[in-house]
Formats: sequence, structure tokens, C-alpha cells
Amino acid sequence: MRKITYAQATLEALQEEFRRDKRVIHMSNDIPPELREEFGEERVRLTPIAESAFVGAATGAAGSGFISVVDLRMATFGFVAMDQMVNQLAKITYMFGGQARFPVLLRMSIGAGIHMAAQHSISPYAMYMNVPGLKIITPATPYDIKGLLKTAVRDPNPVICFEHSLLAPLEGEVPDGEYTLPLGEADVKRKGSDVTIVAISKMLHDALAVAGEMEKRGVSVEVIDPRSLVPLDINTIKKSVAKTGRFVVVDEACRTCGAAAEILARVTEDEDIFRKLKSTPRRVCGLDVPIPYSPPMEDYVIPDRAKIRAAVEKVVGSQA
Amino acid sequence: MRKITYAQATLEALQEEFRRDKRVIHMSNDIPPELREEFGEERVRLTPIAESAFVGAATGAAGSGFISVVDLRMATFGFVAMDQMVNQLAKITYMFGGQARFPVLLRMSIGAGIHMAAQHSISPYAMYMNVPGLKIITPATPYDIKGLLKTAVRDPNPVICFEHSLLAPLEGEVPDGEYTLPLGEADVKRKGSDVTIVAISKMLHDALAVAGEMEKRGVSVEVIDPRSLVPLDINTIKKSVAKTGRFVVVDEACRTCGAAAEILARVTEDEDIFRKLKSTPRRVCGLDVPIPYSPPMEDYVIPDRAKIRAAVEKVVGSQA
Amino acid sequence: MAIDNAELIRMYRTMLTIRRFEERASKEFRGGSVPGLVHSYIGQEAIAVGVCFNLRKDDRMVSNHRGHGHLISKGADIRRMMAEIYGKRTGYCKGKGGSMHIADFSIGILGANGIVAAGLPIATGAALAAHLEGGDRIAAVFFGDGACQEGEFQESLNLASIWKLPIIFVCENNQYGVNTHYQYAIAGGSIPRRARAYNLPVRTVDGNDVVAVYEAAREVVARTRTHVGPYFLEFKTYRWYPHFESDAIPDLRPREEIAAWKKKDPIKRLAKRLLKEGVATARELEAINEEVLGRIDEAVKYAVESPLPRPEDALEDVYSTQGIS
Amino acid sequence: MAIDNAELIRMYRTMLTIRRFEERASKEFRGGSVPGLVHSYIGQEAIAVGVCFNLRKDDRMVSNHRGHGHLISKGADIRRMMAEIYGKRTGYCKGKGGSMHIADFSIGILGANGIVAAGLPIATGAALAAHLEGGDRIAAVFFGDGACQEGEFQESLNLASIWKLPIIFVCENNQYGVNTHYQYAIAGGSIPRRARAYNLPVRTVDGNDVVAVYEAAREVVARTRTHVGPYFLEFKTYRWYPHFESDAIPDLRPREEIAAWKKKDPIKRLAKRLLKEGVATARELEAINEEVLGRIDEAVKYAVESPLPRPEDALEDVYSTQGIS
Ligand SMILES: Cc1ncc(C[n+]2csc(CCOP(=O)(O)OP(=O)(O)O)c2C)c(N)n1
Ligand SMILES: Cc1ncc(C[n+]2csc(CCOP(=O)(O)OP(=O)(O)O)c2C)c(N)n1
Ligand SMILES: [Mg+2]
Ligand SMILES: [Mg+2]
Repeated sequence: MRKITYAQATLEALQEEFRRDKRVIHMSNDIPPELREEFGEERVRLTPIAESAFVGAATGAAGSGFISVVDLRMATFGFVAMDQMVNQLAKITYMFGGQARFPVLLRMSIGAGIHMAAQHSISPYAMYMNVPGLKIITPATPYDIKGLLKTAVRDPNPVICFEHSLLAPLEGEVPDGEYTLPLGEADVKRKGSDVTIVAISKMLHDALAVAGEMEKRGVSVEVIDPRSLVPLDINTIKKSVAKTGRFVVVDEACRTCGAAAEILARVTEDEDIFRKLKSTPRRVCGLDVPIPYSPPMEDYVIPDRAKIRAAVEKVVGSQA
Repeated sequence: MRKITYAQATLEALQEEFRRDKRVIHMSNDIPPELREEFGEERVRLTPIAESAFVGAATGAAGSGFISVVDLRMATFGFVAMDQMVNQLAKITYMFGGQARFPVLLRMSIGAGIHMAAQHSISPYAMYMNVPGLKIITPATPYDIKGLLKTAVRDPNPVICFEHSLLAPLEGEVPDGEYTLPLGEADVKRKGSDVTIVAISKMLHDALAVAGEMEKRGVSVEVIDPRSLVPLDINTIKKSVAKTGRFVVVDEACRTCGAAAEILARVTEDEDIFRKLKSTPRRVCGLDVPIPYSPPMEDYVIPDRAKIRAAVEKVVGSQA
Repeated sequence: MAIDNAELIRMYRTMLTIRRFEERASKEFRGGSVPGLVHSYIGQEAIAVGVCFNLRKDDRMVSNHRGHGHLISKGADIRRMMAEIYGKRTGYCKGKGGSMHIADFSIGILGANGIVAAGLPIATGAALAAHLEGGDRIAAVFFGDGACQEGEFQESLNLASIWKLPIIFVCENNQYGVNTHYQYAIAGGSIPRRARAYNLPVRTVDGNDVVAVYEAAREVVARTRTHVGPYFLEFKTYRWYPHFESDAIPDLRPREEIAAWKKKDPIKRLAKRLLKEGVATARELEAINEEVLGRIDEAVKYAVESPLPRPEDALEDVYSTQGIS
Repeated sequence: MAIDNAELIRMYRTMLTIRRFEERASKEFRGGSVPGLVHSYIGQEAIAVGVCFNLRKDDRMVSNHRGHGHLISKGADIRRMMAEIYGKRTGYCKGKGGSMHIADFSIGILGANGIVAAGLPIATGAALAAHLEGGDRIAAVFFGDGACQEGEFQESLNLASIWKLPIIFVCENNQYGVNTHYQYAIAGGSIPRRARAYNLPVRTVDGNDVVAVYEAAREVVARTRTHVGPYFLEFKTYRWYPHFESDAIPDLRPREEIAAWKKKDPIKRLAKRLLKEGVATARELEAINEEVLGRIDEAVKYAVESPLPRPEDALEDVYSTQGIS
């Protein structure tokens, strides 16, 4: 199969959906040149630096029959439009009793490791998970982002796609033809029998690397990418934990009230799973500090393979 | 001891701190009349409806030697100032390497049960817990709010106080003299030996009522109010769970990525506690839907005594 | 161009419908039959009516927290509005929205909003849709002087202006945001000046004179249908009631000021004109009042007799299930 | 009132310091010794220098993402700046902030900011502090044309205006926010018009003429010290380099435009004047350049030789431990 980058897969998804449906429009502070060229300045609109206005406009256009795609660029720029996302867009379908649909795809980049300090290195998806009414995806491979983005554009609801900056150049197999992936379906990226790791976004790749290492040491690790955090496919995760009895969740975002806390809670509050747990479930998360600029500190506060490995060793206990 | 309301206790705390320290200033869309009268229009400032501007101004004034108190009124009005809270105020001490301190107290009211629908009935503290750099308190009694607010005003860091609207008329004992309460100290509101309930904000009172009922049925319930969510006094909670072996956390806010998820995760990921758990820990939370307006639906989506009771019965199992 | 008599009578009836609706909603709230709270539109009726009577059903309109008048003027069914305020299943939003969040997308009402100024970007998006559709539809958004203080106000005017969107920004300057006078909160004290800075043409009109409102709106709507860009209308007016029905916030506005403005009652003013110009007799006007009161009663009856939502209905509508293609 | 020669020379030296600092920072970034990214101030040096040379050490200043020039002009130590950009423990922020987040509170620099327009409310608060202190201190905030598009811009101008705060809003209109021209993004195309709408007095000045900047700032600073209210200064200028050092975003501005503006080099312009007026000789100017280059080398050496932070240092400074009373 052909290999393309995560960034290319993203672009292809949008191009295909723009071709498929004339109602799709795009707004951003920067013009994506390929989209602009093919679809023109009416559909691919350059916005002022006024995120509240254009996120709100995306909502209004969506409620009036269009399909809005908004690229906010870095997640840190989203906070100035927070009310429009969490108080308007997330609630508007519900408040009005489902009268209208609001197909809006919001894209934001996330992640540390780029040495851009506290404001520009964040992964704030948990803040949005705490807001009912939004759907949230965190694709980690070219194949997944293409399929999920295409579905997101066709969803009659707001979807936020969080894309780790460091994934953009990542290559992966993507079929030539049309395909879509459902939201709310976790993907077992590697089968295993001793430990379940759930890993979000870029952490998937680190988790897979650790799984590879552990195999050599006789520990069989199952690695699951939830891909979509809302809706969350907790059943696939539970099935895995029921089998392995050991559980680690890995998330680059900071720990407190993060996605990892939620996944851990959902797994352990299930009576059946709780009984099957052979060891204490663990989180491997970013530390609860703003992301520092200087690499030695930055590396220290975000999870890496060593930390994932240590957690796996802990849950496996004497076995490893 | 004299009894005063939660609202009165709040006012007293501010009055005393305004008297104690001339650097304390107040900004809000509405003028608190008692403060305005006693401390004048320079210190007690009426703002335009421009939350970003006055939250940011509070930060700038605090970084310039003042102590800012901002009453945002309902938490729903905070989202238009989100960047100033989570990207500026929360990070400014850290980003600049601790050069300056930013004593800012932000107050917001929370909570459903007031029939004000999806925007005005929220309890979004978990979103702020996910942001390192903020301190977060959720006092539930007149005594606690007075002591905690006074400490918050004296803290050299941003503190957000979330106050449930329905608590304002609640009466409770408050001593006459000066006292303060430390942030980060949970309070065991009722001693018990069979089950630990951690209950946040207004839910405390419902949990206490359930504990009373359960006692008659021979189940001894310990009820803990964390009072401060960041820093969180997890040790007091763990000590209790180590003793009771059974654990329920009650939070009106919606479930996904809420404070309850975090507390549950911190309790269960402790190896020692995990081993001592006699039954599956449980969350009793608001459902993951925007708060509906009409009372039958509103009641349905937020926790009540029946739901707390059911959870306690579950964790106690055949014993109850 | 004169307004024809039938239209004047329709405007009178609609203003009176708003007035009676609000009086009744306030009464029911104060009496405890209505949950939540109600922001009364009384005193401002001429604005919603004068503007919305120039809008077509397929024009899109966005409202704010003080929205009942806007909805009624755009053609909403007062029975379903009242049912919503009562929190009933037959309400516009199945009881999910309440007074502050009523919408009727079928007639272009994109909804009221509890966040000051948050409707402006949404309306700008509705205007963007109209622009992209390429017809002559337009959008209109109602907001108060208080909304002119929020950043979203400026951002929306700017966006609509540079994209030349077909939208009318309707500022109901009732002079206060809760108890704060706009002369305190708005630097320079002029809202039109602010709008002009974003390159919008502006007109300020007496918001208590429905004929003046109607005529200004007629011209502005016609212009906006040609998609030459946005327009800003400021209407000077006053709200008679406290900020909302509930004593949680006292009304601190000067009593004499309130009394003086009540003398400028937009409904009495139109009535006088109708009588003077022989468009209607006192008896005819009284008949309209009776008819309106009857319809309000009927709406309340409808609301009262409608079933409450089932608790589990709360779980629906978090996401739309409407197919998109 | 003429500017004395020594002051002119100091300004020249500072502008050149900024230029050389930025050239070096960019080079080091491109060479991989500096992490993160760098927004170069080259081309705009006259503005920071002309304004900050009128500020006192105890005046408060807030900067933005393109902040190096502002910091140097306000008196920051280039060694500690360079060390911060290198992510070293001796940097201003102990390596926690990097290029986009440098501050020096001891000389009134309240910090740079990565969020467009977010510094304006903070600076407004600094001005509120000055107002409450009651002395003659003032605040100044630097921002670009892009920031004039955000809601916080308007909210801050409005707040400063109604509270008559001693603050100078310094708009560096380099005509682009990344690749977007302000004539596209700013309805009406005039930033001063926008500021006037909030009742601020405004002056537009050639931002590439440090003497003009200095003289305008001198008057405006003197006025602002009397606490009569805010002032708005727009400086027309141009940035020479791409939006930031990194090829992540291409520079789409017309090449001829860039070339034309490079001819308006503010440093060459001042040099010409100094030579023409006999304030300095070519040799003296070259000596200044040598001296500046020496100091930049020294700063880089300091940065390179300074220790990196320990990983665990990341855990400090989340909260301040400075006592408050
Ligand atoms: C962002 C935000 N801040 C504060 C409020 C509280 N609030 C509700 S209505 C209102 C006053 C609005 O004044 P105006 O826009 O003039 O409308 P009016 O009530 O006069 O019709 C305020 C401050 C809010 N709803 N949203
Ligand atoms: C709220 C927000 N949106 C977008 C960005 C991304 N961004 C960084 S700088 C910039 C352009 C700013 O332009 P201007 O204010 O004119 O400053 P200049 O770069 O020209 O000096 C943008 C869009 C941001 N930092 N913050
Ligand atoms: Mg008003
Ligand atoms: Mg610029």
C-alpha cells in the first residue's frame, strides 16, 4: 500500500470532502494553499485574528445548512474562543431541543516536545471532554486521521480533532480509495495477553515501542488507541483488561482530571473488571506543571518510553 | 456560636480582608453594595461587561503589587475570559520563572437546580483543575467559605472559588473572631467506619443526609469534604478509604473527566489502598448532558440522595 | 412610502401580544408556576416589531437573553413559547431551553442566548450562509448596549464588514446593562461611533416609535438584500421592568427615569396615532386587546395542560441524529 | 526640544544591539543551538527604542511574541535574555519561558506573551495599579496590527478609557499578521479610527524614524504621567524577516515590498543623520558596532557556558512562594 504522511492524509481527507459536498467551507487565520487553489476564496476563507468571531460564524453557518471546518492551528489559540466552543456550539443542539444540526469540525494541534513553552505546548482535550455535546478525536496515524476526519466532516455534530504537532511528518499506509472510520471505535494496535496499555495520540507510538521491547522480555502487551475520546469505546478497553488483568493508560496531557483519569475510572468502576484486576491500574501522564521551555525540563514533565516501561513493569510485578 | 448564612460569611471574609490590607481591590459587573460603601469606588470597581479585560486587568494589577478579587458571578460567564484565566494567569508565575507573584481571587457561582438551563447551571471546575497553576476551592459551609476565602486573598497565587448558588442562604456556625483555614486540607465532616464518601460542594449536604439515614440501617458512613480541589488533600481521603475499604465520590458536575474521576483515580492507583478496597469504588456524578431547563429532566441529570444512597448500598453490598 | 393600515394594525396587535405575553409570563413566574427566570421585554416592543416586520420567514434572526419579543415578532407560536417557559414537552425546545433559549429554526429563528454578545458571531455565520447561498436572504441580530462592551461585538462587526455580509446589527440601547449605564461603560458614550469604526453605516432611531423603527428597517433591509454589506441600527429605548423577574438583583435605576420612560410607552403611542389618523377606533383597539388576552390565556392553558417531559428525555438531543446528506 | 547627542548615540547603540541580537538569535536558531522559535524584531527597532527611552525603570511595560526589542530597549540584560533563549538556568526565567516569554519585573518588564492581544488587558491592569498608587508612573504595551483584530484589544482600550488609566497603547503596524495584510483584516483599513472610537487620542508616526518616534513618545509619555487617561500611538513599520525563524510558515509577502522596506532601514537612517549632523563619525559608529558585536558574543558565550536547568527544576515555580505581607 502507498505510504503518505499524517499531514498529507489530513489534506486528502479535506480535499475529498470538499469535492464530495459543496456545502463544506473552511475558515482559518492561515490559508491552506491546496484547498484555496482548488476550492476558491469563497469556500476557503481567510479570517482575521478573531477566533471567537470565526468559531461563532462557523456555528451560525452550520446551523444554516453549511458544514464548517475551522482550523484553529494550535490548541492554545482556542481559549479566546472558548465560550463559542463550550457554551454555544456544544450546547446549541440540546438547548433548542434538537431542532437543528451543527456540523462543525474544529481542528487544533497539541503537544509538547517542540520547545515552545507553557502556552504553545498544551494538550487540553480533557477540558473539552468535560463539556457534553462535543465529539473529540485524537488520531495518531495517517490512516486513522484520514478516515476519522472524513467521518467528522459528515457528522451532524461538532467534532474537535486534536492533532499532535510531532505527528505531521509521520508516514503510514493509506489506501488509495475512499474509506471512512467510525467515531467511537477504539483500535487494538497490537495484540497481547499480559498487560493492556491504552495510549492517546502520539503516545501510541511510544507505547508500541515499549510493547516491542517488553515482548523480548517475555511480557505480551496489548496496545489500544481509543482514537476517539468522545464517544469513548470503553468496551474494547474493558474487554482487553478483562483478558490481561493489568492496565496502564498513557497520556501526554497533564494528569489531573485528564483523559487518563476518566479511562482509569471507567475501567475500575466496572465491578466485573475490578474483580479481574491482578494489580493496581496505573496512569502515565504529563506532570501537573505548565510545560517548561528548556528541553531537559520539558522532557522531564512529559511521558516517555522509560516511564511507560516502568509502569508496565510495575503492573506486571514479579512476572517481568 | 452565632449562625450566619453562606452569603454573609462570604461578605465578612472580604470585608475583613479589605480592612486588613489596603492593596485588596475588587472588580465585577455588579457592585457589591457593602464593599462599595465602606471601601469606595476606587477599590471596589464597576466593570463593563468585558470579562477578558477585567480578568486580565486583575492579573496585571496583581503582578504590580495589588491583590485582585474578581467576582465573575456565574461560572458560565468565565468562558469569555478563559484565555486570561488558563493561559495567562495560571501560567504567568511559571513562565517567568517565579519572578513575581499574582495574588488573584476569582469567584464564580456554580450549580444546577435553579432551572436556568444549559449555560447557566454548570459546575466546570474540572476544566480548571486540568490547568496547572491554579488553586481551586469549593467551600460548602459558611464556616469553610469564610476561612478559605480569607486564606485565598492572602495567597500569592491565583485561587478560584466556586460557590454553589443554592448554598447562599445556608446557615451555619461561624465564630465571631478572626480565623483562617488552610487550602489543601480536607475536612472529615462525619466520622464513620464502613464506607467513605467524598462529596464536593453542595453535594456534601446530601451525602451527610444519606449518612444519617444509613446509620439507622447500621451502616457507618464517613463523609469527607475535600474543600480544596487543588491542592487536593488526597491523604485524608486515602486514610479514610484504607480504614473503610469502600469508596464513593459524589460530584454534581458531569462525569467525564470530572473531579470525581480524578479522586477515584488517585485512590485506586495507590497500591496500598487498592489492595484494601473491599468493593468496586463508585462515582455518583451529573450525567454527561447539558443541564436541561425543565425540573423533571434537570433533577434526573444531577445526583440526589437516592442516587447517593444507591451507590452506598452497592459498595456495602450484602452488608446493608 | 406610507405603511398601509392593515400593516399598522398588525404591528399594533403584535406589540400588544408581546406586552401581554410578558406581563403574563412575569406574573406566572412570580406566582411560582414558571421555573427559572424571565427577562421582560416590556417597553421595547416597537423595536422587535418594527424590525421583524421587514424580515421574511426565510431571513435568519438571532436573539439574546431578552428574547420573547424578537421571537413573537418573527412569527413564533406563543403557545409553544409559553409551553417552553413552563418547561413542557410541547415547548419549542421540549423543555430543554426555557425562557432564555427558545428557537424556531423553521422560521429562521436561530435562537436566544444567555451569554451577552455571543449571538453576534453566530448571526454573522448565518449571514455568511446567506452570502454563500447567493440569494437575497439576510440575517439580523438583536442585542443590547451591554453587548457592545464585549470583545465579540467588535470581532463580529469587523468580520461582517470585511466579508460584506448581509447582516443587520440591531442594538437595543435601553441604556443599562443590569444597573450599569452605557455612558459609564462605553468609552466616549456613543455606540454608533464604535460601529462606524468598523466601517458600518449606522442609523440611530427612536426605539419607542414603531413607525420610525419600521421605516428605518425597511430601507436598511432593502439595502442589505442587495448584499452590499452589513448595517448597524441603534434604537434608543428603555426597559420598564427590573433586569429579570426575580429579586436576586435589585433595580437601582432612578425611579423618576423609569416613570418618565413609561410615559413614552410605544404601544400607547401607536394607539394614539391609529386613533388620530382614523386607522382604528378605540373600540377596535379594545377588541384587539381582548383578542390578544384571549390568545395569551389560550397559550397559558396550552402550556399548563401540556405534559412535562419525562426525566429520561434529558438524555436525548445531546447530539443531533439528523442525517446530513 | 532637541534630543541631546549622547541620547541619540545611546539610541543608536540600542537599536544596533537589537539588530545584532536578532541576527545572532536567528542564526543560532537556524544552526540548531537554540530550541523553540524566534520572532525577529529586525526592521522595527526604532519603535521600541524611541518609546522605551522615554520610560522610567519603574514604569511598567508589557510586550508580545515579538518581544526582544522591547526588552532590550527597556533595559533588559542581553546575557540573561540570550541565556533564556538558550534554555539555560541563568536565563531570565530559568529556562522556563524561552524567547516568547521573557520578563524582568525588577525593571518593570511584565513579560512577553504568546497569545495575540493577551498582553493588553494585563497592561491595563498594570496601569490600574499605577493609577491606584497615585504617583506618576505609567504603563505601556506593545502589540501589532494583528492584535487590533482581537476582542481583547477593544475591551482593553475601552476599560483604560473609561477608567482614565495612565497607559500608552503602542501599535506596531508592520502591516501583516503572519501573511495577512491589515487592510484585509481590519474593516475600514484604519487602526487609529478604531482607537478613536474608544475615545483615545491617537497619533500615527513613521515607525522607521527613531527621532520621530522618540519625540512623539516624549510628549505622549509626559501627558500620560499626568494621569489624564490613555493614549494610542500607531507606528507604521515593516518586519524584514519571515513571521518567525522556522520554515513552518512560508513568507508570502511580495519580494519587492520587502526589498523596498529594507531601504527604509531605521538604523541606517539614524546613522545618516548622526553623520550629517556631525554627532558621530563613521569610525565612531563602526566602533559602536564592534562594541555591540562584542557584547552579543559575550552574551552568547554566557548563554553557552551557563548550565542547563536540572530536569526537576520543572517542578518549581508552579506556584509562587513569595510572602504577600
Ligand atoms: C458574558 C456575560 N457576562 C455577564 C452576563 C450577565 N448578564 C446577563 S444580561 C446582562 C446585561 C446585558 O445588558 P444589555 O446587553 O444592555 O441587555 P439588556 O439586559 O439591557 O436587554 C448581564 C451583565 C452574561 N449573561 N454574559
Ligand atoms: C489568539 C491567537 N491567535 C493566533 C495566534 C498565532 N499568531 C501568532 S503571531 C500572529 C500574528 C500577529 O500579528 P501582529 O499582531 O501584527 O504581530 P506581528 O507578528 O506582525 O509582529 C498570529 C496569528 C496567536 N498567537 N494567538
Ligand atoms: Mg441594555
Ligand atoms: Mg503585524
